[in-house]
Amino acid sequence: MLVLAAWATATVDARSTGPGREVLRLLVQQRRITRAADIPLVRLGTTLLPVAAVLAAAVLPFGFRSVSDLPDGVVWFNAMEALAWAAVWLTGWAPNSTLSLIGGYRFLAQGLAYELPHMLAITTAALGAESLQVGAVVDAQSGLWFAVWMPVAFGIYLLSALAMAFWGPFDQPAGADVAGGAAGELSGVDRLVFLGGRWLLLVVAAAFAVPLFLGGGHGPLLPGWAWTVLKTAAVLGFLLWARRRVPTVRMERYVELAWVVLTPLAVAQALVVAVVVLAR
Amino acid sequence: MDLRTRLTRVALAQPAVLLVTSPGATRERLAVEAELERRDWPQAAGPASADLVVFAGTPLPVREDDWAERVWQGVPAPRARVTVTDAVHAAHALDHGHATLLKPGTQHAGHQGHMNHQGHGADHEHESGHGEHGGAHEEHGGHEEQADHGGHEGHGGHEGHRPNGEHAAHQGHGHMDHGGMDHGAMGHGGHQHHMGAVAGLPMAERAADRDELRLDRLHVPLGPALPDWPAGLVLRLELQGDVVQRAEVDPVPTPSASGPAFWNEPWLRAMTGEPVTVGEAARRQCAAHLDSLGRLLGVAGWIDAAGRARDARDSLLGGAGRDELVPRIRPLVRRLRRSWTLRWLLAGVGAQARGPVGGDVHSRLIAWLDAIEHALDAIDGRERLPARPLRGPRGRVDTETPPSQSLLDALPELLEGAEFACARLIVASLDPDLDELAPQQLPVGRNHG
Amino acid sequence: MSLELFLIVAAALFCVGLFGALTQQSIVMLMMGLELMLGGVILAAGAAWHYIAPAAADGQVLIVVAITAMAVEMAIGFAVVTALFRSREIDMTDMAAELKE
Amino acid sequence: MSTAAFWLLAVVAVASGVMVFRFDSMARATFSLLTALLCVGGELIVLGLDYLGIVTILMMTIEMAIMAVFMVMFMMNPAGLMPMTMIHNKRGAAVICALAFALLVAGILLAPWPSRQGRPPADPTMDLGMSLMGPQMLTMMTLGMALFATIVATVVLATRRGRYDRYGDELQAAPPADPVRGGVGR
Repeated sequence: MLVLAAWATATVDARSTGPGREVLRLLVQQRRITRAADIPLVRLGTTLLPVAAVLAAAVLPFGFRSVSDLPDGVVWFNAMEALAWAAVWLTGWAPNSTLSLIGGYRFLAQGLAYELPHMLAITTAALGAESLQVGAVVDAQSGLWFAVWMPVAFGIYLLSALAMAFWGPFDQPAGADVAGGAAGELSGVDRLVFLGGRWLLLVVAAAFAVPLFLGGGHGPLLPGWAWTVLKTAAVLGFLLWARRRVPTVRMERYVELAWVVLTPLAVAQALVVAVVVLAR
Repeated sequence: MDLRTRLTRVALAQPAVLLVTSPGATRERLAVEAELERRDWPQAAGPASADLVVFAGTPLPVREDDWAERVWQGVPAPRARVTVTDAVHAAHALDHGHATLLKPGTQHAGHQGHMNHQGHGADHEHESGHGEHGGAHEEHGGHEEQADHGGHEGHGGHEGHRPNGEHAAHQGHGHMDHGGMDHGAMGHGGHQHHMGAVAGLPMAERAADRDELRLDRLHVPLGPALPDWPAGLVLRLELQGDVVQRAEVDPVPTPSASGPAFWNEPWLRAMTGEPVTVGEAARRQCAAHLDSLGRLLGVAGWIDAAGRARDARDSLLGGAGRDELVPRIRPLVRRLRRSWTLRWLLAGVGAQARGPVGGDVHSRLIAWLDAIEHALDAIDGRERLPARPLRGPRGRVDTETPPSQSLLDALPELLEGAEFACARLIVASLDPDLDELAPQQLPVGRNHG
Repeated sequence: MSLELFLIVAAALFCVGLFGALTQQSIVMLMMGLELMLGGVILAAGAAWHYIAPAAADGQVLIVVAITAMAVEMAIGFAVVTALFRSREIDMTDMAAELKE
Repeated sequence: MSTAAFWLLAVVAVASGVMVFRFDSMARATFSLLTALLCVGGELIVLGLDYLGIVTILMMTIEMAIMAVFMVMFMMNPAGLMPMTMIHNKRGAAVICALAFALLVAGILLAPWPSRQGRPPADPTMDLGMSLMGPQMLTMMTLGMALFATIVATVVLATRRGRYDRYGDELQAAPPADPVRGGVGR
């Protein structure tokens, strides 16, 4: 499912060539690396990204079943997504090139900016369900979706979903102004693995919004899995559309917004949810 | 045709193109960009992601440094390169490059040949791979085999290049550069011999940063092959992390094709007394600003709007009528004016109180939008351009110093202390046209179609 | 698997960290040694919880304390390095020791 | 299964812990420390402490990523391209550590460990939360205060500019004099 979704994402990516062709192109391409690069770290960084995405996907319910519904699934997702920090920084550092290192730095700055409100947002969803288990969060939404009565947390989650996959307006770590940034020195299979991992991460992040805020597999008529797919596609579509509407957000601007505006908002949202949960 | 060849053919049906423009080759760049747009071939951000390198104009070495060669070295196989020295042949050159790319041999070795091209009465040269393109091409000159596996030298970064036992005192030499710019795409290193080098890379030294921390300072030459970068501009930056500590503009190599600066052409022609209509000048001005706008938006990461600006520019230069242009350009201008995210992100960057570049990046963008709308109104003007003042897209063209010179002079001060992303925005918001700096030759009736 | 095995692994981590903390001259590297030592403490606390008193949450609380200590140590450590570096351009313990003189 | 996981994680943890001080390159050292600490988190999960294990993984990943930046900032030769040793009194430290390890192991093996009392609760995470918000409230509050003090202390230590630098002597400068403008228009 994930692979399919990543495929679909790639189709509507800015690159107009089909994803299959792009994959082929990168497979045909030679791997090439810069002088005095730390090759083991390049390989580690590039492969860590898709691995982190797949591990994060382990707690994703497809319909109502997931590979492993851990009792702390929400925290697990957060931890695996944080592995991307290490992955992108390594990929930026290891080729020994200034512009790709700047890409790596940027992702850490971005991580620090988005992580605080992001954690509060997913905590709010867990708080609403009174459980860290993803399955329990879905069950708690059989009636009202969390997105309806926690709109702030949902909005913040969507922002951070873009940021964690360094996608759309948050694509500064791999921005065109640093000639591709962290991905700028990768070619051939390395590039394929890294960019594929990024797509996967975006898809997983979008898909995780469904159990957290959009009621998971709950919905009339259709079976659970169909609702999951539909909702994931809708969130993905929205994220991809957002990319066309706004320029790249620079972190020196976003970090202040995230810490001074979004974090207090997220705390307030959590407070409201906590009061509701206590009162019911 | 074996499977591998067929696979390659499918994989490279739309090769990623790295377009590298030399100063003086604006016309060629525009032709190639329009052709890429028509074919739907993507542009690569750097050599590592490119298949086909297109040099618009013959690349000239900067300070004896053959950066073009290093760009080429950074491109993974299969690869091909072509040089477009005349706008008319952009499509042919791309075809050649593509054919070379698909030739089975190129998986492992690049071929380069020279070709002369007869057509349109004038001699056009374009260099390209020697694909079997047939027709009007005559080959002459040798084929230079180009080794393709040059990229793997020096993995041995960790095997100790210098037995340097104790760490000794801290200050001074011995600070390893943590990201020496080493492949040619964005610049050309290797000038900092006084700092010593490890693995052939220059090392960093320390200096106080804007918070008065003495951190490693990297010497990074920026340009000339960067996406959305003024053709031929080379900045020598001292970077700490991603903060520009000092910037210096490198002298610009004299363009080989010393035709008139493309964007100033109507006014330069008017200077010689040729009859130039107001509409023609307005059209060029509008296109010039749309070109700058496309770059600025590209650097700002608004790919969608940048693409629209470029499309509008291409149709302007293609001679589209006002009725066709207004519905394309007006909505774009309105959208950019209204975009609060754009204002939020660009306001306050590169702010300067006075001078030729007063305001910040956002106000410069708004000034372009004003000029675009203004020029769009005059696009059908049939009256003759007044002899004076001749105001081109970047300023007066009839003065001693070209307007881009003052833009370049303003750069170092504006860049100091800016973060890398802001520095790119500042350069893009000034968008100096290095064509103007070449010794001007007045055009002799060569009009752009 | 037994309590002893877990504790021996924890002791090994602790001692490796101690070695690092004692030998490294760079303050940042020294902090990495400290992190490793605290990692050993976390492991030991977890093992003690599991094998001795799983019913009480004290072992878990100790882990929380250790994790917080790691975070605080990192933050303060880097702040000190930054302050030292700003005033004296020093990131080595030996040189910081000379400041006393 | 869990025995195999224990051994694998234990070996990787100790090995990468040793490698932290053997690598020349800062990036490699940092990430081998990260590997060691991730293995510690894994061991906690093996012990049945899912939540704390995952939190350890989360915290350590973020911590090490940030540490890597400080490494690059402050260390000379962060890439390890030019091997150099930056250690002192290696032999003494080795002796101390070996002794400490021997003592610890002896103590571990000889100590009369109490037998297991009680059973792990069904949800140790719930147990931890209840304990932190109940009997261990004092610990929690102390930790909170310590973290808050850390935030203040680190900012005071690390920054050069106070509010008089930003807002002028009268604290009235409308936009503060910052090197970069923030995103909220202050």
